[in-house]
Amino acid sequence: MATQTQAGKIPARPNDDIGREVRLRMYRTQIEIREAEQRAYDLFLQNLVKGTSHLSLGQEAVAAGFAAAMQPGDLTFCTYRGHAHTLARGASVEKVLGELMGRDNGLLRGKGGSMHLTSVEHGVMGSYAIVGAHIPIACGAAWSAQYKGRKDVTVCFFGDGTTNIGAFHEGLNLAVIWNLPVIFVCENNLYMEYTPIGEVTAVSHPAAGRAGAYGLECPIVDGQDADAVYRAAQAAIEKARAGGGPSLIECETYRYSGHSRADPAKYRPDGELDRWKQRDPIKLYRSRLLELGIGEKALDNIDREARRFVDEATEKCKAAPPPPADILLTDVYADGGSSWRN
Amino acid sequence: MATQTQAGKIPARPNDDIGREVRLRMYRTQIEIREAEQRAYDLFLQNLVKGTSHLSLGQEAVAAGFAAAMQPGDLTFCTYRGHAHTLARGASVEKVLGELMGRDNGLLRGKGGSMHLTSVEHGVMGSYAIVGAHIPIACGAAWSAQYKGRKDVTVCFFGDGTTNIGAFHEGLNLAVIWNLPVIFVCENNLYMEYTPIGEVTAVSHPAAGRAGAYGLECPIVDGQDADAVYRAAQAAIEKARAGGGPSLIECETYRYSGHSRADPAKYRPDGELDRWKQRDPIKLYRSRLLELGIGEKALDNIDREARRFVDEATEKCKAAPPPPADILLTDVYADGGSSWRN
Amino acid sequence: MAELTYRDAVARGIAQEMQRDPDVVFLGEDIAKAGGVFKTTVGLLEQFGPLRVRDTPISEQAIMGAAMGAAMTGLKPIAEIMFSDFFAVCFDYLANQFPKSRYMTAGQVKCPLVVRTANGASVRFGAQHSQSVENWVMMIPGLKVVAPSTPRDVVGLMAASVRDPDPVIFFEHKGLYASKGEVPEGEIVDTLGTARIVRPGKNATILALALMAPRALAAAEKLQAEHGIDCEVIDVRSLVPLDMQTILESVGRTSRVFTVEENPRLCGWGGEIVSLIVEEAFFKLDGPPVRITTPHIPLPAAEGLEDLALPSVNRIADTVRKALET
Amino acid sequence: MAELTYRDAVARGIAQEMQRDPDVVFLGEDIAKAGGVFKTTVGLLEQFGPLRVRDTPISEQAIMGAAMGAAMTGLKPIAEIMFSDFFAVCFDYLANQFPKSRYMTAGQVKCPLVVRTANGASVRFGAQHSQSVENWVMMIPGLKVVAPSTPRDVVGLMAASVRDPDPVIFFEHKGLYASKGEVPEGEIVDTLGTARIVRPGKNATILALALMAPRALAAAEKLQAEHGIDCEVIDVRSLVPLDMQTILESVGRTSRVFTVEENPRLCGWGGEIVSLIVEEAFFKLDGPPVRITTPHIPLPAAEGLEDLALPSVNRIADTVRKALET
Ligand SMILES: Cc1ncc(C[n+]2csc(CCOP(=O)(O)OP(=O)(O)O)c2C)c(N)n1
Ligand SMILES: Cc1ncc(C[n+]2csc(CCOP(=O)(O)OP(=O)(O)O)c2C)c(N)n1
Ligand SMILES: [Mg+2]
Ligand SMILES: [Mg+2]
Repeated sequence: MATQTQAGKIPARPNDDIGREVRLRMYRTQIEIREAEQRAYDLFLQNLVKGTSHLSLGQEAVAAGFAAAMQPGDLTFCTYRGHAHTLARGASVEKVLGELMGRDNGLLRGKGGSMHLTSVEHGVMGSYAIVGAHIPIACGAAWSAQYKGRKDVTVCFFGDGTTNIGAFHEGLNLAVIWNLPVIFVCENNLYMEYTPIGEVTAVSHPAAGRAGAYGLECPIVDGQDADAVYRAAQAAIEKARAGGGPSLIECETYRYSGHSRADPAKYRPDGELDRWKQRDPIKLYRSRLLELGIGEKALDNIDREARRFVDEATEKCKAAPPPPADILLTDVYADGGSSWRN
Repeated sequence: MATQTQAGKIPARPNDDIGREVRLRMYRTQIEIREAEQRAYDLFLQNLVKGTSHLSLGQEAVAAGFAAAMQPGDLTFCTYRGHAHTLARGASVEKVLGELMGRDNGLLRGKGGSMHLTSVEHGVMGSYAIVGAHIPIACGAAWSAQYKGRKDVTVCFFGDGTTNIGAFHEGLNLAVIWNLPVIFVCENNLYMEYTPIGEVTAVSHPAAGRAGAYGLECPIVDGQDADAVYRAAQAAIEKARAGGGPSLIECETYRYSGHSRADPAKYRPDGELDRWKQRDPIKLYRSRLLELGIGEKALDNIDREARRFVDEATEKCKAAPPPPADILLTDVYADGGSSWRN
Repeated sequence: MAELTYRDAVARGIAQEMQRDPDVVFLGEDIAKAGGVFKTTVGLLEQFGPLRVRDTPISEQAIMGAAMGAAMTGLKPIAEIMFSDFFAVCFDYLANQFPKSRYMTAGQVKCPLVVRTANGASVRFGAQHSQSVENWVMMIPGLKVVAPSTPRDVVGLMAASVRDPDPVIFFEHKGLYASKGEVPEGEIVDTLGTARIVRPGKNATILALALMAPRALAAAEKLQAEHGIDCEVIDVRSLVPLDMQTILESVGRTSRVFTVEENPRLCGWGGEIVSLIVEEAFFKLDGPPVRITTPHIPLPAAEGLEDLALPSVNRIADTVRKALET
Repeated sequence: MAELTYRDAVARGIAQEMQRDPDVVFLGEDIAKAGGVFKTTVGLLEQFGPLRVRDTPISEQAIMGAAMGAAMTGLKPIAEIMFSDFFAVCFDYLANQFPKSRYMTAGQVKCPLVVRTANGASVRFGAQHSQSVENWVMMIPGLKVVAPSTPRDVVGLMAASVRDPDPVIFFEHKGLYASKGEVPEGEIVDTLGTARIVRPGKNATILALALMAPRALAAAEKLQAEHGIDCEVIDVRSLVPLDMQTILESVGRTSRVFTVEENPRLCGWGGEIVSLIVEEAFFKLDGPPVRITTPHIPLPAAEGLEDLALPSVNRIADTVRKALET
């Protein structure tokens, strides 16, 4: 589990406030996400993933940094761009890919699909496909912990574009007035779907520029640097756990692929992608670890294992059957069925 | 019409930047609103006003100050608490009271009721009863003026409680990014319905505390002082008319009666109402005018006329028939009827 | 047995459940200190304290979202939406979130909550505060929908709703708040999905809900007294689950059916039930089912117009009589 | 006559109207520079410029509100809501504002606008991006509702919608975007409120909409070929106004009726039309009307499950055949 830092204290990097174990874990998480997302893309090209999917390639450090700072029992709420967060909390690659492929071994047995990954046993309380909807829902989960005196903390991830929808505003206000143990994390990847966020937002930082409206401060964090994310996450989580209320954090990051599988991302200015790739979170983190004296071999091992893991998961998914027809009508109501009459 | 001041220049008061004519007009408007609202209340006690109604007793200066600064053609959007704004723009007392009483001579022939007063010929584009809904609608009206190159400006009034709903956030952001000629006026009367605004809002000034989230500044104006309101209105209207974009203004004010006719307003702390009544906008303005050398007789005349006017309107309304049955099915569609099939 | 108003029955029903289960929490606008704008929740704050009875900002999406998040994680929230018309500002939760979370997650996520709201017309509040919107939620798979017409049903169906493991939309009728009825002492727990025959009869079946239930009953009495027509009146009470058995049995006995709806004409529960009846009992019918509804209009505010818009006792009786005569 | 995809027909229809009338403006998320997430609006920004074709933030309430305010003050806005499921985050405008403003103001306020949206399933987008929500708006008095099934109808009904003085909800079907059809050159203007008999027949009437129209037609061909059953297929096209005349005449000829709906079972347009038919043509029917719908479930994502959920050609044909046989 994560080494504890003192709440609020975010030291400069690199140094030893984080510790080898947590760093290796964050490295591993990032590699696993990268491999799994890349595989999801390949499977889509092979027409084995239908429907839509939204990848987090390039945004791995945010998921990894937060997951490392969270404790078991802490809750994650994320968006349709939620594969990374679901994996980071410990859901299996097989179940994630199985869901994307619409197989019976999927997390949701094919009923939810790529946009709705959920793994309650890992604290992943759902991926929400209506922009902003989960922000108030996350408040409710945090309210529940507060009311019951549980110590768990809720972390809610969303994009820059989400800050312009009404539910964002309502949720943040409620979280503050009720002093809820919830952390709102804006992954600012510069674009809503295809439109640059700056063209449709009244302030230059979509989250940080709004923090004052809720009496909050909002650190702007280097979302390409898992350590920076981890430190910000730690501070906010400690604060929330101690009853200090909600936080808003803006992570600056970038998605490498298009918004969704249908999007070739031609709207991006020349060179932008390359510039961001120079600060690739995994490349960056690998050098950091080497710098800190973690051997190349240990890292290569992690890389290899992750690839093997994803390969094995892929094969299992390819062999897995589609969901049986009879689940079409199950789980609409708590009695297990869909009957609405006698 | 209103004397023009230079955009942005808001001189200290009292002085002669406003001028006798405009001041008398603002006095008259306040008196008329006071008399009409008081009458509405009396008629409700006589069971001649059914349904609900939301009075602006105590808030007259906001309506009067803005109306004086607006030009013909400028548009007003207001809430269910809209009698004052509708009257201030020139709609007749008879038609307003007629509507409250559900008579055929009402502004809306009884079809809308107290919460939906509208007088398009006076630029009153509607009173909206779903909190916040009209904020984006006002943006659309301003967009229309901008697109057509018209010089009219849209003014949108709402309460403190309205700042916590999603539509507020979406509308303000849109207005700013599209640089729309629209002015958002928060009448902060300290309460949503019965709940003090401070208990449910993350910042101490519900509008001004949010302005930064849209890159706006937000003057906090003494809403009991028609001159102060007028000056703030002038500045914002000039700015919008000159293409300078939207403004947000917070007017501090107080409603004397309950939220609506059903509310005895027992939740207010002892003495609060009395304290506010000491700064009654009409009392205040009367002394101002006397101080500025406007004779008591002129003011008494206005008072008397307003009362007579409201008396006459009341009699006309009492004598007016209810709406005829056949309008039940008219004006659902533009063809005049309600037919949805052949 | 004490007489209680429908209004007071709401507070009684909520109190009964909050007393029973500490995980029941209650949130909404002006529900705590003020006791609700319709005075339906007076005393709950005093009895259960500010941690369980919470005033909210005017943020219907936040209310619904918070209720859902709490329901997912172990609480049993009751959320008030002041007027059912305001479902429109938080409809995403009603249409896309509450009802779909269990299915989408293959049963991982539960959503046991109650949304209670003041529905319906007759109080001259105009087009945006008077609607009957049962069909807005009946049409969404995954929700349950109830609409009591008596104080006793308010208490019993509230209990059933709070104890139900699914999201339940609980429609109170503004026009019934002042009405009174006998309510037994002690715990009352009703059953969702059960209609009630409020008047047995043999010439026709009249199906009604909420404020329309007493009107249908009055129309039936009038038809009996003035024309010797003997109608069976069924208070549907629960739209989802729907008690089709009681309805089909009644239609089997009477061979004619009328629905009395307050909501406007298109896509209402009346159309749904009529379609079910004709699909399943076509050859038992002696004549066309007839729907009595508010016309295809927004509701007017003026009392004369509003009265004209809603199905009245006279309109119900006349419609039934004419249909049976031809 | 050129072949056009349904997708391209959308841009063509919008362009035709924007060319004709400078007061037509168009707003929505990613509609301008990106040409729409379904590529339905490619080229419009280039042709009409950034003042008339405007990208918006993710603010559906602002989109709808802005459209309404513009419509009230002289413009003729077309607003895109990317997926019809998102109606739920701006439903207040659809349910309480657009449709009620004219009535509430005794005719003072007008609201001539078009909301176009991608509706329906078959593309494996799951429960929150695949719904058919025609009933969400059909039930609201004051709206008009259309749902074209062919490229030609897209252009013609788009023109009719933009020229209509009332708020029109225009449902495009995601599953039809790639489909092709002949579209004549030059201006095309259709008429709202007109159904189309796409296949005459004498044994039964099948009513369908959007993606279900070609499926119903294929089912009819199959029934003819395999069982000699001759069905009349009607593409309803416009739910409000509703062409009951064409429907009732057809039922008068065939004496049996089936509806094929993509939306889930309760309170759909099928129930409404069935209720109208039984009320007005009860004695012309030889047997019960039957509704063929998606079941009472949120839509699953996996392709096999989604295919199973929607009415298929086989399910339509089997249902019709069995019903006619008994
Ligand atoms: C209410 C709503 N409006 C629109 C959409 C369509 N949509 C899906 S993702 C998206 C962009 C979201 O941008 P952002 O919040 O920045 O997240 P990102 O995709 O960049 O992670 C949009 C517009 C939606 N799903 N829900
Ligand atoms: C969306 C919505 N929620 C709740 C209400 C009920 N309601 C009507 S007025 C009101 C209080 C509004 O407070 P504020 O904005 O401060 O305006 P004021 O009444 O003080 O002028 C509430 C909660 C409503 N009409 N619409
Ligand atoms: Mg983004
Ligand atoms: Mg207020």
